[in-house]
Amino acid sequence: MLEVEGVTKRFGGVVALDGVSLRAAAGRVHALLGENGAGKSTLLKCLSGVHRPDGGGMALSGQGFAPANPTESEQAGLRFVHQELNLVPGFTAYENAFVGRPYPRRGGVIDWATMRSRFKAVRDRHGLDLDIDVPVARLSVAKCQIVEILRALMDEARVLVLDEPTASLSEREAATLHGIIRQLASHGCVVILVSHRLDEVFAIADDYTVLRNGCTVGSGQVCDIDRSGVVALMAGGAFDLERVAAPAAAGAPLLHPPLLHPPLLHPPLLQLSGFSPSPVRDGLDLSVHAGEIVGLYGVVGSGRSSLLKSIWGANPLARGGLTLDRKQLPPAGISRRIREGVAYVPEDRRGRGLVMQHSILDNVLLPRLPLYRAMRRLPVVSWQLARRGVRKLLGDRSVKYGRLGDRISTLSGGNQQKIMIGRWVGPSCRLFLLDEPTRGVDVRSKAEIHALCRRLAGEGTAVLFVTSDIEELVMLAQRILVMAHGRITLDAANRDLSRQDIVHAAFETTKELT
Amino acid sequence: EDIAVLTPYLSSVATNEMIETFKTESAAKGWTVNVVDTRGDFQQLASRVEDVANAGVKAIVLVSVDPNQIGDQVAAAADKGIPVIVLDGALAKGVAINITTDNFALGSLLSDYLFKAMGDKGNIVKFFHSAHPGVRQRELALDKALGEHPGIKVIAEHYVQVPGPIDNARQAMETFVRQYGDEINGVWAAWDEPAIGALLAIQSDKPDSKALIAGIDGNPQAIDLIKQCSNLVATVRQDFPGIARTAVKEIAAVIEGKKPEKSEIFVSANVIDRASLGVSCN
Amino acid sequence: MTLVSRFGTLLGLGVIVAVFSVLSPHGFAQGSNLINITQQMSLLAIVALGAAFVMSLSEFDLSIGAVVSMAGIVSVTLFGSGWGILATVIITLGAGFAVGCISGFFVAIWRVPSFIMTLAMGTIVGGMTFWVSGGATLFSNIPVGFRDIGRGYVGGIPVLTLWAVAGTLFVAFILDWTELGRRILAIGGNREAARLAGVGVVPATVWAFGLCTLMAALAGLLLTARLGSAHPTGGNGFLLQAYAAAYLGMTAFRDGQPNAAGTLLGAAIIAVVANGLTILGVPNYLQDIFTGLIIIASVMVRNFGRAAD
Amino acid sequence: MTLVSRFGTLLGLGVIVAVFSVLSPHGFAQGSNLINITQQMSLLAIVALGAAFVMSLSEFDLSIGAVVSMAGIVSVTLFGSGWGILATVIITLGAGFAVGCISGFFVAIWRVPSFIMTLAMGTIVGGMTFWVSGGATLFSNIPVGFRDIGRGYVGGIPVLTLWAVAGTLFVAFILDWTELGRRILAIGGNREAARLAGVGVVPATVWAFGLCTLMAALAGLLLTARLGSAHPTGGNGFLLQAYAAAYLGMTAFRDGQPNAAGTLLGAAIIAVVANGLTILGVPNYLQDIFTGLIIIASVMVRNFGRAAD
Ligand SMILES: Nc1ncnc2c1ncn2[C@@H]1O[C@H](COP(=O)(O)OP(=O)(O)OP(=O)(O)O)[C@@H](O)[C@H]1O
Ligand SMILES: Nc1ncnc2c1ncn2[C@@H]1O[C@H](COP(=O)(O)OP(=O)(O)OP(=O)(O)O)[C@@H](O)[C@H]1O
Ligand SMILES: [Mg+2]
Ligand SMILES: [Mg+2]
Repeated sequence: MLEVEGVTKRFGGVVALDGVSLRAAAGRVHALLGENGAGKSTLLKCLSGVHRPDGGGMALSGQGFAPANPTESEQAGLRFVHQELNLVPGFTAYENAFVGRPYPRRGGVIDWATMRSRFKAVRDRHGLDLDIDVPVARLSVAKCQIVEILRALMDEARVLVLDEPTASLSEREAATLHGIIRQLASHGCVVILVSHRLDEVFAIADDYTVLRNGCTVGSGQVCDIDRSGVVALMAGGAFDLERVAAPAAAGAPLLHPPLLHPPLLHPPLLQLSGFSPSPVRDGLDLSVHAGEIVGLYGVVGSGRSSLLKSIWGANPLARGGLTLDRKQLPPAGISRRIREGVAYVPEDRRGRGLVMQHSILDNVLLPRLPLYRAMRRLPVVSWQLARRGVRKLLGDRSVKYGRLGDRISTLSGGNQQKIMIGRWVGPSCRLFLLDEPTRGVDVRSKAEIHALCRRLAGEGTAVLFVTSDIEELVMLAQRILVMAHGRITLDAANRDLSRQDIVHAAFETTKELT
Repeated sequence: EDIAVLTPYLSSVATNEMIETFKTESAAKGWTVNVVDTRGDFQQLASRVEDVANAGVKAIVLVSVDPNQIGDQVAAAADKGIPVIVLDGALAKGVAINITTDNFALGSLLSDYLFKAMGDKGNIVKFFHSAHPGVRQRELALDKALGEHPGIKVIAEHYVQVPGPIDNARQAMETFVRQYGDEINGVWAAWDEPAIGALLAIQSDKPDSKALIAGIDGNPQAIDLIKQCSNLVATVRQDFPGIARTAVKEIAAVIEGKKPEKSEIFVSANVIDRASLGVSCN
Repeated sequence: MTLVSRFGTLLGLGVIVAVFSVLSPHGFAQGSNLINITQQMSLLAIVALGAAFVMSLSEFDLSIGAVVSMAGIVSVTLFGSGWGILATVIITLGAGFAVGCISGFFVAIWRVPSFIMTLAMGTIVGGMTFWVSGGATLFSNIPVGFRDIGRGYVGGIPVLTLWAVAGTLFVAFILDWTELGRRILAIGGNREAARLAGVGVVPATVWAFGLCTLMAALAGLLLTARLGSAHPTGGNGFLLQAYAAAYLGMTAFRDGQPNAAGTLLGAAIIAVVANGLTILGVPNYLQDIFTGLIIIASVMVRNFGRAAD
Repeated sequence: MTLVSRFGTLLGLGVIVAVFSVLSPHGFAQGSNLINITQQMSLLAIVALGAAFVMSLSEFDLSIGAVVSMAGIVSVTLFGSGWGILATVIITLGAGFAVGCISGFFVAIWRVPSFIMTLAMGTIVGGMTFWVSGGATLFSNIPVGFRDIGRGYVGGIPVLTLWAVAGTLFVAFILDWTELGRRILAIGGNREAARLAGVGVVPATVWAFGLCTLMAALAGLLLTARLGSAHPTGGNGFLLQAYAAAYLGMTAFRDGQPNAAGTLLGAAIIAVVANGLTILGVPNYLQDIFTGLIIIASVMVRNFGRAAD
């Protein structure tokens, strides 16, 4: 039994938590819900001893609990999967699992073999797929997420806290994780789960607590509430998801695709022929038309992120033909693509997306510096212009922030994500490459981002997005591509497909190969 | 014949002058000279002495070092039958000859000249650098001379930073000039580079100063400045070319198998001032 | 309290000046001495300002000391071969710029760690300087017109001080107002994120290193003008001091980012301490000890302010 | 191709040795010379191995040169006051360890940047060394028993070489086989992640700095034993070279992580180049230029292998 009573936490002038209360019972899965910036991660960091609450109290099994540092909460039996990845890049998965814990020893020195076998056993027991012998720097974001999860499962936990663990996992891994969570709960573990995937919450959670602006605004049993009820609690008042999501193109159906298919008569905007992220792999063919929203689906490690990054020209090893609007582009070279009106949002916002110790302003400006010149031809920044432009841009994306000069690391995860996308939106954009665009984004903002995509498409921009969330895929994409093992195994219009088709295409080749 | 010349202070003007002369003179004899500079690093110097001894050179010349600082390596080279000649250094086990000017004598010469020029009374500023064993001897000579001349007082002193001694001394002198102004009657510099720095400070910040500056080494720039009738009035010139020439002569003898007559040869030093340069200033 | 954390290092300088003024009201606290300090700190400031460029990249350039020395030797050698002042200055600055560009190129393209790349570059440059100069101090043929760029006063302010101010404005302008500067800082903050956001990492890196050694070459020219001579290792002492100044500057003002004003402040702290301790006549070993303690203390002042937030 | 990228730096050393052997079959390639190189590189290797600790933390310690000098002066001074060999060694090593602990403490607790903290510490230590020694080189009173720890041979192998091997094994052991070592590497790899995972950042940092200067003090003792004298600035030359060796080592073997074997290799490259060029009688300025070029080339060998992957 974990109890939180009236906890408050301030950062300078910002009130992150303002009297939060929560009761999570052993043997049950407790969902912690709230919009981006509601204070969920902050509350969890109070539990883990990273932050010390300014007021209020916490109790574990009836005893007062006030961890001064992560070690204390670990010793009390709490295990955490934080929202952002926290791994040592040069260490292997199994060693990362032991960082901060007592290493197994033999004869006083580290027993590497036992370390590895203990981790491998946990991995195999939970049926997760992971190469444990390479440095985690070489793993994809999703695999790193799995490392984080396995680390929390290394030994019996009294309380398991997961902050958006499935944000970058695809169906299969997520399902595996759900199984693990249920099983742990049935053994009497307290599980606290933060998630913006409401279907997930309704599938596995027993209880819920909703935060808004740092306050608890509702709690109870999941079976007593429905989706719109939760959304209303989070947003504070009745909230019409469908209205926010309304596409710019009038008369288009809501929430469900397909939007009217754009004219395919024109030659495609983006065309890949024999294009491959690496010289040793087979090339693949793919085309995206102006005004089209194409979703790229696949299981973890299927090669979607590599493909997107290579299209962006960020992969010096990429080979093959790539034409943009009939113009042949070299396989690598980012600045050329920017000039041609391509934009890209990577999936790992902390590692590859943002400069965390720089200000919000700097981060928004970075890819778009020439837009804010004091004089057209001089590469000199006009800060006045920049501030005005950025304020408007953040306002349009409903980003919650204090001052433009604040470090971007002080924003909540979801707000950072909105900035990553929003900073590319501009007049000259013709092709949007989005890798997991709604990772860690709340329901409302997700709808806003989807609406943005539709609006852009309506204006003739092509959108190619990668997602691991099949809901999002069928909701947003007009055309669906499925990748498995670096190959495209399905390419069809959304309306012609069933979910089984998609899942089947994502797994089929895998079965053949293994 | 291969001759190895090793020094930790090649960029010092005096050392450089000795080595240049040595190279020219050796070339005349048809020797191949290999110069090694270890930039103040004695562990390196020890290693390089081992190297050249292993390479089997005909003679090892150490310049501006106290061979005691690398005693074992010098002894080992001598045991291999390679003569070790020291220029501007000291004697040690294994050293065949040390050719030098007595640093203490240099210090005394400088002190006496400066004090006399000042009329045996007044205040001086002292620039020194005790880390260098030779330069430290000069400092000790100054202390002795001060004991004999109670009219002279050190009102300020500065430990000169190396590398960059000129600018460092200049900055310190700028400070002293502001602080003491006309109270400064003389500047005692343990070698010429700080003396030049001190002069630059006086020229820019107190051109009317009567302070007399003197140093040691006979640095060409210093001599030039003496000629220009500046406050820099004298430098004690060690006969570096003379030391180098003597060394070449002695090495030639040693190579021929002769035993050196003396293990220590002192080459004299003289004061260079306006008079000796034949300039008159009014 | 934010004030202390924001301006802590400036406060630190204030305290140091106050203490020296009390201890030596007639030596240290005189106007002429304070003006002179601005001159004494200027060359260090210029080298440190250059270092701020590569520190903005989160890299190092250890060749700057060698480049200072090189610039002096190259310029005097050129004067000796009959080149005019303007041509000499341009060639020397160009050579300095080229050294950094080469380092930057290797660092950017082949990911050679900058520490070792520039250490090696510094060794190479040092060797070439020695070759050109023959190891001797060069002092002849320096035109008076050239010497005047590094000495004397304009309107009561030392020329060198004006150079340092100009350098500070230049670096502040590049880092804060130009796209190049913002890109350099972004690369320093997160290279991969900057690259994926379309920042041309190679040109920005080459520029940053080039500007760094360009500033070092400028300092070398001014040093030669000031001293009227060039010594083949005369600038090597600037290396560590310049980084000390730049680091002091990083902890000042900008929350851990290298910046021009802070770097000038850092150079000022170092110069004031050296000047004050010399005036007080503290023995040289105690000067070292005090200098170390004062530098640590100046950094700490800011931290105390911050901890209290 | 992975072989080239994995053992590129080792290959680099191999090429260098081969080239020198061809150019100087009777001078360089002799067994006695090669054995002697292992002795010449050993002190540098020990200092660099110490530096590997702080580099594992992704920090710097710039006081190591000063600590090497200090250890020499302290030990000879203690001998002069009649202390025995064992007591002297223990006190000196303890003093060295303490210097690093102080730096580490400030770096860990107050987040003073290690670059400036240790630069200041180095200045302070240098001042104290000067104070104790009066600036003079100390020769007298060094017991023969002490000198033997730094010279002579055991079973045909120079004692210093054995020290370097022991040092390498020690550092390899700490970094790869103890929790302390793994914690240090974890902090260096991702400080925030390590902190969140419950790694005690402060003790690990203090230890890493302490071990770093402990190794430097050991090198100082061995240097004094080898030379039979202690010079107040005699160890300062190790600073940059040690980092060059450690960086070369980082690019070798472990994919960018500092490691013991690579550091030894780095020291070997530096020592071989110095020895070979001296034996070939290359003029000193060309030695500098070649040294720089060879170091860059050794780093590049690995990169070529990697690009081809
Ligand atoms: N270190 C910090 N300094 C200043 N403000 C902070 C800091 N950490 C969090 N905040 C602020 O506290 C609030 C709550 O943030 P938190 O990260 O807890 O949100 P969240 O509920 O986890 O959101 P998300 O769903 O986007 O992850 C936000 O307004 C955020 O800007
Ligand atoms: N075409 C490919 N075939 C096989 N493996 C690939 C291919 N492309 C990339 N990989 C490897 O698969 C791993 C994951 O790749 P990538 O990140 O592109 O996949 P993803 O589908 O986006 O997965 P995730 O959801 O984990 O990000 C990487 O280690 C990468 O090296
Ligand atoms: Mg969060
Ligand atoms: Mg991916």
